[in-house]
Amino acid sequence: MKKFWALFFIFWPIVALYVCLVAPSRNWWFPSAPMSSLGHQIDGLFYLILIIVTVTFVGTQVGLGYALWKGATKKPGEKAMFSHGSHKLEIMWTIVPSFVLVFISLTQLEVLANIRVLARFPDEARKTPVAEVTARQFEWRIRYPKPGTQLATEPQEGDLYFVNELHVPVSQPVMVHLRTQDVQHAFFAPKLRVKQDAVPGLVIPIWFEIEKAGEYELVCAELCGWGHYKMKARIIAESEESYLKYLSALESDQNEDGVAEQAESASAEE
Amino acid sequence: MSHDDHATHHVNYLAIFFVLCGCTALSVVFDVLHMPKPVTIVLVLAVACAKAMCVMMYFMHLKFEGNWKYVLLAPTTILSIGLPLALFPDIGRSYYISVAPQTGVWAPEISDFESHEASHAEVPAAEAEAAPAE
Amino acid sequence: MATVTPSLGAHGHADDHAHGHHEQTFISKYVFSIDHKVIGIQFLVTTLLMLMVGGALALAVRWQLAFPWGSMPIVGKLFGLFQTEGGQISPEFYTMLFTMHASVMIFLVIIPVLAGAFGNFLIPLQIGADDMAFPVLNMLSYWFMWPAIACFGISFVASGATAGPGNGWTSYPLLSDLADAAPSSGAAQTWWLFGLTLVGVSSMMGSVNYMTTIINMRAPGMTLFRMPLTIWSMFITAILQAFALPVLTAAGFMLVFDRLSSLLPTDVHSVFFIPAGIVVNNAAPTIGGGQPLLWQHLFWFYSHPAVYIMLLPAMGMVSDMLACMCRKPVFGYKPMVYSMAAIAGLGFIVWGHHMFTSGMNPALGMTFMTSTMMIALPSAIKVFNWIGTIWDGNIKFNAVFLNCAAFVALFVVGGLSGIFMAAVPVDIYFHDTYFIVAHFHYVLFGATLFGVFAAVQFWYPKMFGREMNDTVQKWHFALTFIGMNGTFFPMHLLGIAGMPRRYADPYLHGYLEHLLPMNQFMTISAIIMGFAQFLLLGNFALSFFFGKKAGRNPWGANGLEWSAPSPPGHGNFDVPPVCYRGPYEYSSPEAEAMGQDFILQTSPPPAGYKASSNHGH
Amino acid sequence: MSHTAAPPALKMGIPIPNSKLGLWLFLGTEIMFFTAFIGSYIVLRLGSQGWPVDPKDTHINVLLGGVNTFVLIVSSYLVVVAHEAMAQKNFGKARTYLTGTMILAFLFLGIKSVEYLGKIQHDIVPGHIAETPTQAISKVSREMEVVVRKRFREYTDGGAVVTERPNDIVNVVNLIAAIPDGKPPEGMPDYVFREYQATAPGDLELFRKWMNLHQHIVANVSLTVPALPAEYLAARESLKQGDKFPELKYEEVKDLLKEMKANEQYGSYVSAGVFDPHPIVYGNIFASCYFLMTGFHAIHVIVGMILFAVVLKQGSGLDEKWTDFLENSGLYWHFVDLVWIFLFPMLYII
Repeated sequence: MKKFWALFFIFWPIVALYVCLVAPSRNWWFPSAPMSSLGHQIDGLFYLILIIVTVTFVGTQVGLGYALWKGATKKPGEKAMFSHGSHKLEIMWTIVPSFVLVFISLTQLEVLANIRVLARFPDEARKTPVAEVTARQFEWRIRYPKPGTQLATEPQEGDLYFVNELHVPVSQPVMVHLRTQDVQHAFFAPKLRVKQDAVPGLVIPIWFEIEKAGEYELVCAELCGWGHYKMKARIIAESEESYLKYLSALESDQNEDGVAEQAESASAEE
Repeated sequence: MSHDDHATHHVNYLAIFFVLCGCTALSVVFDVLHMPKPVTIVLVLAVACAKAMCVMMYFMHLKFEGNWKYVLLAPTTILSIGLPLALFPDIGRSYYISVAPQTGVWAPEISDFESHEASHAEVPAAEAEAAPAE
Repeated sequence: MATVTPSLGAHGHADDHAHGHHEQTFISKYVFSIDHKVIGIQFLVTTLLMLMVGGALALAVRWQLAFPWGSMPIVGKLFGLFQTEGGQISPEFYTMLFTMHASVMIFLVIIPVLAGAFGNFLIPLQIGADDMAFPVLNMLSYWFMWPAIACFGISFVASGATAGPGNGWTSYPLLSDLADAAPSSGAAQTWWLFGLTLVGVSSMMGSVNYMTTIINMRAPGMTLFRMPLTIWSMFITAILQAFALPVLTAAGFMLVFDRLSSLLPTDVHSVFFIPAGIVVNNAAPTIGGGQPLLWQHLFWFYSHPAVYIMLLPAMGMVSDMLACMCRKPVFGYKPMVYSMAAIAGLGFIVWGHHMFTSGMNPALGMTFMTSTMMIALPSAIKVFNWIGTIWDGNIKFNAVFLNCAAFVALFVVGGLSGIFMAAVPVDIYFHDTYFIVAHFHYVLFGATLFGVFAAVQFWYPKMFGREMNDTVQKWHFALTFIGMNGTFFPMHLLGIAGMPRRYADPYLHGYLEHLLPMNQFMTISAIIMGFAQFLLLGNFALSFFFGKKAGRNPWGANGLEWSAPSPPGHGNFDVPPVCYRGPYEYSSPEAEAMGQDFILQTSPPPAGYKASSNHGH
Repeated sequence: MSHTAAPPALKMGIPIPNSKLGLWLFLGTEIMFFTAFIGSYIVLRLGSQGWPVDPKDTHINVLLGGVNTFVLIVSSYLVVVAHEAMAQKNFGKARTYLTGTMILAFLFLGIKSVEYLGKIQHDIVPGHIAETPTQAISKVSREMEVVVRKRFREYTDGGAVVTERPNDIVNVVNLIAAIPDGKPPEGMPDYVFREYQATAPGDLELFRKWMNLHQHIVANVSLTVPALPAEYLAARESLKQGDKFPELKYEEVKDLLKEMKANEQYGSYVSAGVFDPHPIVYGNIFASCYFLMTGFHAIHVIVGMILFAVVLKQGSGLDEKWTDFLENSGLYWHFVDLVWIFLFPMLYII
């Protein structure tokens, strides 16, 4: 029975590793390859940590399993080793992990700065934010500046509105302003590896560069009430021309509906 | 045990008391003097710290306690200074644009109001100040 | 022994207590008892019951994730809450389920079972005191749990039976601040906050008591570095609680005052977390000037150390039990103590890693990332030391040991997945996905609860004088271990696949649809795991009547508690204990001189034996 | 409160009684409790784009605060000498000093109440303070509504007409208009009816002015009007006179208010209840912090008073058994004093 339990503890890490190994082929992995430039950096760091962690996991589980096996096969009557520890070992397994951990955190700093530090945002994106995304229970409201103008913090006359669909030009860094009208939400685009909370009272700029034209999910990642799960929206990355075409279509659409109705909808929004 | 302590030290509580009163008066004087704001802040907080030290050392007998006082008070002191310091970069100064309707959306209204106040009242309009109508 | 007479021990004041000698009624002996052992057992039984409540809530969560919008068993039909919907629960109800699962498990199970139950039972016994420093305070700390449980109970129904508190256990404003924000943000949320405050009061009374007792009431000879690691961990936990909890209590009061107008018929309310101009549910825009992020900082300032409050005592107890079951001294006693202290110290400065996506200042983010990385170091040291303790030991493969070994094995997983979270860029992707859920369940369930399962069995003979059935405990262990890994390991993969937490129906989103079968597998594992707990409860209850009678020291352990009768009478020790050595002198030459592989801390050095050196290095 | 009688050589731990150690540890938790409040106050204040500092806005009285500081210091001093007297077994003297402490504690709370009362009278309470002119106008309207309702309720007390909802007010108005010199309505006492006849014109005028103001607000600044019940909105619709109201400025409201208060027919009603609520930017967060910190400090003062009351209750039975208790209560009291030493400059001066 002793050996059974020792094998039990040796067996489960093998199963765990096996599951992780087959996971990508079973589609139990990232929803897709990263579709943004920052996503590649994030995934790179993920795999770096994954390697370090896997080595540690295998090492500790093998150590534990071997210690158990040794205990299970100990001859009856044999004494346990009498030892209070070893300074050498303690120093070794303090210093080695601390170097590894410092190494990991140093590798993160650059990418973190690229994601969050405003001064590091690509200039062209920072100067011309494409849209303001306002989260509310339970939808995403998009406001584009009036074509040819700069996005202002507060709504301006001629701004274009849409709900749950954000169009951005592909293959160029874009910046959007994120805010919320009510409670806290989070802007999460899994395939782009982008996530940022929308905090009441703050306007938070985020930037990303989508590499391939297409549709990408946008979901909410911060509990915002009963309908948290259904804040479903799309980010549509398209070529510069079709993006501009979309905006002008939106503009004429909005103007066609008549002034009265537009004014009404604008006041209802407040 | 605590009874024995008193045999070994004699504190002139009355003197400490007068020091504390003097410090309180000093705080009020600093307020009345209308010095530059940061100077006032530093001065009154320094006075408060001095008073706190007096109370802790003599009234709370910390001066006569053993070394345990450091073990007990060091962590709380570090944490109570550290907490506001750690909150400062996020709450005390927002890294992002902070939108507050009082000063954002309603800014034109506020400035209208203030200019009106300035023209109507003799007192110069400090922030959002108004002379009572009664 | 000749030099130390019993009356010189630290126990002369036993008679000072008002409960010294007079007759005790049933009520004063078992209900409003001021005896730390009874209080500890009261805590233990209460928390085991709450464990089942929390588990039931978790199973309901799992049911919805495996069979979304299917007919919910029990709640749908039996209670008839959702009869008109055909047993299909509402999304509000789902938010209540995970909120209350977390609240019950954290505040009514894990924290009180470690500090309340084992802290109370073990501290005086292991340091050789006759009771806690403040027995009445101790009793109050237990009886403050019940108003807390009542408040949590009322919160289920305060806003209607289908809209319990549903703002997550973190209760971020403004969702938790403005009553209009959600059906669950009304009275339910207020009652929830009251419950939280009362749990806080209970814990704070406990922690002051524990610290005083450990500092001042140790038996003669029980120096700091002769204390069992359990005591060290309880001491450090008490420090964490004492200095972190008041901040949460303060923040809780601030949130209650923000919510005052939803509580009283008044429109007076503070605005600490409410910025101006917020429009919730078409209500009037708020007036204010506060900042919601402030709550997150204050909340995590407590709740991150709380994670260690929920882990450290288990670490200490597992160290004790591993040494005993391997008949070996703990490998690296002092490094274990220092690493616990380091975890506590660092634990105060890492709270920001819960907020990496919250819009915090990036400079602060970098600081918090580095400190969070460094907290992995003491955890790693502890793991290596545990493996060192098991190494070449004379292992007793009973359920206590198996649970402890599982603690080590699963804590490794929880610790390693934490490294992904400490790294800000990677955490940005994983934040609020199931990866986080996997991580903290490996730490809190995989580590802490397995430690608790071991500790229940290990100290059961001391509590009740009888042993628990080991075979049943082994079955319980195996089923729980398999069920636990089956439930929580796939969550890592769900997280990598980008499945956010707290979604009532993740399959609404195309990129998550294919994960349904995996969730169904997890739910089946969870059900196995849930029902396995009846083995524990049954064994716990039946062993009280039918368990094998245990002597003073059934495990052959060294601690002072094993020199007392089982169960110890009032005042704990029949002979006031004097401590001669460290707690882990298993298989030492000294013990061998006595012809055994253990030597009680209270045994004087055997005749003819000369101690060569002090072993505690 | 037990403390050990073991000889020092065998006593583990530190040489102070458990009760004192426990109390110091408890004070450690209290420090963290107030740290959370004071720390939040500091960062919220630094993070705000404005903060009311003018005593006219905040109704902060440095002198009262200073006096209170002085009162607490004297009481702290008295506690110390009371404890010293206890240590010298001079229990009568100790009781006298302690009584002094209690009186000063009451004095502190009294002064505090005066300060609170002043703030409450001027409606400097969190959640009530107008931060923009728009909010100030709505506030005038809300306060006037209260006055108007109160007037109309007085007339219908014990009568058949209940004016709980605004459309009931409308009913009352219609009633007044319909029977200028008729009989009292069913259930209305005669004397009430007579008084009501005498003051009806003034009330009607007041009502008209308020309704006018209210309609201005609804027409122009709908943003800040709280959600209204459907019947209220309907009642307002029926009273609407013109189709578009001119823009209303804060100074106009102020002038209107001044003029109304000067009116001898109904001015007394208005001046009794309606203030000039000038906007105070970030006034609400200021008031929140002020009341939270001073409020929790006051609760601590009360707890300290209870501790001293327990000692004083012993009367002449006070003996050396109480020395430790008094010392610990004293430590607590000094801590309460310490908190105030920091609150005073932070709230009153800076």
